[in-house]
Amino acid sequence: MEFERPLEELEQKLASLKRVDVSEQPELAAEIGELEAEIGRLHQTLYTALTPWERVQISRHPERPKTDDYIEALFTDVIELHGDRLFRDDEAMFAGLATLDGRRVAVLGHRKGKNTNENIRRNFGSPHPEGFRKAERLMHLADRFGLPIVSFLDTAGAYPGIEAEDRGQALAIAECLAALSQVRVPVVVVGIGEGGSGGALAIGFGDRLIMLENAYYSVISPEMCATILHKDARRASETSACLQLTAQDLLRLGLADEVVCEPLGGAHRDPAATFASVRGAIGRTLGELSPIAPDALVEARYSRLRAIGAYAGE
Amino acid sequence: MEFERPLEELEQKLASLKRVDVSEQPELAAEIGELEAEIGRLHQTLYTALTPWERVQISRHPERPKTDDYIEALFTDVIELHGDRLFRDDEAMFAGLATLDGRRVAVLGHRKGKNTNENIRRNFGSPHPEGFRKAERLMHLADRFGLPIVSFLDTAGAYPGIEAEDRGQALAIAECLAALSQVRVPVVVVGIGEGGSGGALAIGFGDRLIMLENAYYSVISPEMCATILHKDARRASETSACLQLTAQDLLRLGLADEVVCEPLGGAHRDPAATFASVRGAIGRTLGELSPIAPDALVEARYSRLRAIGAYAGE
Amino acid sequence: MPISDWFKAREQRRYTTPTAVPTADVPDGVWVRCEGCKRTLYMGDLERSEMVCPSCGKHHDITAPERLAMLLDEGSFVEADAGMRSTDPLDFTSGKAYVDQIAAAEERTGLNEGFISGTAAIGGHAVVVGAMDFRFIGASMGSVVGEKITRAFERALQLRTPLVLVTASGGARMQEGMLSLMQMAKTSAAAARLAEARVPYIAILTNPTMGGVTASFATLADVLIAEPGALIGFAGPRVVEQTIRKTLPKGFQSAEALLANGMIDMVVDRRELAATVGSLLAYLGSGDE
Amino acid sequence: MPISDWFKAREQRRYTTPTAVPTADVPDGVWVRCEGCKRTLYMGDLERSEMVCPSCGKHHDITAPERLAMLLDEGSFVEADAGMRSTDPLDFTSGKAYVDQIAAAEERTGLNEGFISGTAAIGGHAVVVGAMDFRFIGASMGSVVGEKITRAFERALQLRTPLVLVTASGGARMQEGMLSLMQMAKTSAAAARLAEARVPYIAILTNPTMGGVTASFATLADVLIAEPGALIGFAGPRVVEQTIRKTLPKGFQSAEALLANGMIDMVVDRRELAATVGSLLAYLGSGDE
Ligand SMILES: [Zn+2]
Ligand SMILES: [Zn+2]
Repeated sequence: MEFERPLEELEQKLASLKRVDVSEQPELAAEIGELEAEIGRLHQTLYTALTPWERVQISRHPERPKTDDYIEALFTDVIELHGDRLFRDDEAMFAGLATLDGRRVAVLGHRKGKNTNENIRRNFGSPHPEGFRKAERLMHLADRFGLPIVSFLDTAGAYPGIEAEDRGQALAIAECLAALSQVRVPVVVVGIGEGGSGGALAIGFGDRLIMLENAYYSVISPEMCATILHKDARRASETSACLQLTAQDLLRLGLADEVVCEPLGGAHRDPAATFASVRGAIGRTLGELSPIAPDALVEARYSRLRAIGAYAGE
Repeated sequence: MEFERPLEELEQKLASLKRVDVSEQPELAAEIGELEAEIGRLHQTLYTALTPWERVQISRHPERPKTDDYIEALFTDVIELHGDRLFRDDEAMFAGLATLDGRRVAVLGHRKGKNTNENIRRNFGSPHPEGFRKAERLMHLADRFGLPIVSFLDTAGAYPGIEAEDRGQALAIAECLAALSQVRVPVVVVGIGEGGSGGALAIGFGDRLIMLENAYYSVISPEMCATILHKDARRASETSACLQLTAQDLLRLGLADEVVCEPLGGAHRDPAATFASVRGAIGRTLGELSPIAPDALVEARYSRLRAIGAYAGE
Repeated sequence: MPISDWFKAREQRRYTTPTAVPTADVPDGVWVRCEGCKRTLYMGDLERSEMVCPSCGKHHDITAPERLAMLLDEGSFVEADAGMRSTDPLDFTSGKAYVDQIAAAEERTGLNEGFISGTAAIGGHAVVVGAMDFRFIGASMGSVVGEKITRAFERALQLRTPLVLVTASGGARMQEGMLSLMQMAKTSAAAARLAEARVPYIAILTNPTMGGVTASFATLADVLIAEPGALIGFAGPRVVEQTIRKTLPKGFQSAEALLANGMIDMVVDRRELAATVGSLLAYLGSGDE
Repeated sequence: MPISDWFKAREQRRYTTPTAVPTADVPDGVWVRCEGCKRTLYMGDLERSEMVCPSCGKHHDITAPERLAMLLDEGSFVEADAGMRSTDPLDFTSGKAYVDQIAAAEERTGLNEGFISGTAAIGGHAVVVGAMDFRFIGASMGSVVGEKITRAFERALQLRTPLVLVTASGGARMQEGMLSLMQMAKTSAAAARLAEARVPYIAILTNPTMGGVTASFATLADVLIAEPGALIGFAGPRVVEQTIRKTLPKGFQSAEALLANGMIDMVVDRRELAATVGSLLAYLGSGDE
């Protein structure tokens, strides 16, 4: 990532120094020590005062843990359920059943790939209408059988293609929103990476929203916003700040309930630690929600949505 | 139609005689009178003892009134509703709202065309999955708003094509069957022409089944049955009889509730008379069903289905 | 607002095609040019045919007040939530400051926001009704539009009276960030409650209805009507074009394409709209009688 | 029935691909040839791997009794409706007389009809269960099969116990005419009632499941599982080919194609089927606990 470049330079220097046999050049030991301290300080500086745009970049880091990684790390007895029963199985959307520390849940999640092949099959995590219709099917299944829903957000957005439009991208998202608002089971949403607009929202609201420290969630991508406002996508840094799209912004706006801290430098620097934190957050949240009666749950979810918005006049 | 050939010959002879000026050849008047009497007798003979296969042929007559004709003749304030909201609007299936003598209903119907162009657009009345999904959507709409369903059957069957299979022809039909069994409004089915297998059944059962005299309804087309049993589609006349697919058969088997008489020679010989009879039959049936409470209606529909079948042993 | 001002205001639109401009050789606002057939029309004729070109049938965009006047029984409209106005919750300053945009839109349209709603009658049927006004920052859905739409759903539910909404919008209002995105969920949840209660909801999608509006309450109606030629979709055509790097097919995202794709129930000429909606209300309202 | 007889009985099938025949140079029934990889296998090995070729994974068709033995907890099965037998309501005599077909099928299979059902347990979970037997006139659905399936749905509803059905069928049984067609509606109505009551229903679609069975109760399940390579569809491949006058694409109507087309939840190896169903029952049954 761009803002990490000074750090990378120091790290490369350190690496080259370490290749030298220190027993032959003892004066290097001190230099190495100094360099390590400097790297530590820079690390701290860089990652404790991240700008919104830097966080967006971290959220998109290719090595950042993805929905698949969370599913593998957090759950047991995973059964993937495929298809919308209408047109196609969309690999950009995960839907399935899984168990978290003995709790049986339904899992949804945008699915980016780990490599180019996988990304092509998964359309880089941007679902078509059939992906949302699969998700909607799982929502109804979870509702029917009393399974809480855990949903992982990580998409640049719903795919803006000709076929996606022709097959009713808008309608598919709208149906998800309606379904999600009415399911009589707890819905826990976890923002793990990108939260791109309607494509994220389709599986992205519920009874609780947990955001990873460097995940974002936005009405529009910062680049698109910059293109519209300034005809210049490179002003995304500016629009990132204006859009108030970081986990911290969402917490302040009352839209997120919890921000899960990431290891210094981002989740990809220590996935195991990240998984442990997320597992704890989801478990605690499910624990809080599970005693609530279905009617009360749906009512509270509606009230929660109902309260969102800022306006003057009655 | 093949079995009408002797009749056609006489009618052609009569027509040629009539072209002669009778005042010049007075002896012809008697001949014409005789010929007309013979035609009348043959008419009576041909159409009062129709074989099942002959009725199948009449049901497929290109000039036989079609769903569109019934809708135009019987209803006022017709509003067609398009689309499955998923993939495509299938013109082989009509769905809409209409009023029959002041009674507001939802209307479904297989839709054959009047000419080649129309038939191509309507796929000769054989729906794809999207046609059945449109029908299912209308069933739910009718259910939501308390509108009785009137359904016109006239299809050789659901379309057996690659795309139809790929998009879930079987699943689309099954969903219709489930929906139709549960709608809390009266369902009146009218067999007006062909009743081809699952594609007919998808909109083809309910609280009452009215069959036109020369309409058929069958588990399999007589030709396909002959092909399977004898590797010879030309033995369809034999299998037509075995399959017990005529309106009269269905009445005897307890599957149809009423057979509406057609004008001698078939509905196409006097469409207006046919429309009047069908209008009366539907009106009476809706009148019978409308006082029944929704729960009782659904229960009776289930009992009706439940009683179908013949078996030995408990 | 005089109709001539409205033509000026059209320049603010993001998604619409231009429709009519005053010609050079006649007095401003009296003669206009139809963007469908390029003919010069007398404005009075155009207005009498509800801004549909009598010659080519082109449906010119209209304002929310004009829409309500055309659709509703005369004198039946009682506005609700009229006083609600947008604030600037994010202090959004990238580009033209959001507060200034709101002020300019208010000034230009004489409206408080991009959605007007209330109670009324159509063909003698009582309705809860609302219409979006594209002139007001593209009738994009921020907190106020979302709240007013949600209240319209709740009012229809409370009164058990059918809801008729006329949409025209660029989508969610980016200047209110995530507060805007969440209006999609909020309005959809309200729509789901109305559907659960089996109260009829008819949506009329007009040019253009895009993004977060199409992908939420607008398409959750029992019957979906569109006006001829209206652009309706999720992603804007330019975004799609840039994504796929191909020219878009003719008629892409048009009302007619959506009809063929099975997404809407019908395309209805504006001049027949009130009659059609009235007829539909007779059907859908009959269960409650 | 010994497995060797079963191979003979396979000749009666309409929709299946032949799988294994005794080789000429070894004793009948001891060595068989896998139709997947053409290798000669020891019958004992094939049976131990649940009739899945240990070499290529080809799933050979099995009988309903074999299916139940593989799927159910040992000794848990109690048969229901065992005495029901088909009559000949239409006096169907075109081709081989229907009464003779029934008699021959009974003789050949030792079964009373093409569907066996009852109550049992899978992985410790109580279930209502049923399996179709393709050897019995293609397990086509006539009055008896339809009635027994309907009763299975009703039993599951009454006991509020999950239903697991294994399908394999050529479709509706034409020899019973419209009485057969109406079994599609009858079984679907029963399935809809079970769904309404939120009692889980899992369907396992095996080779082949076609026509009126696929287009009714079989695909109305909460979870749809198919066995690898199973042919599943509405119209038979030959009918489709004759209609479109083109060669069918490779894999058309295969379980794998249906998975890609979004029509089924998963394709599961027979050797993992009992475990998967058990696991699903744990998920879907948890709401009632
Ligand atoms: Zn014009
Ligand atoms: Zn093999």
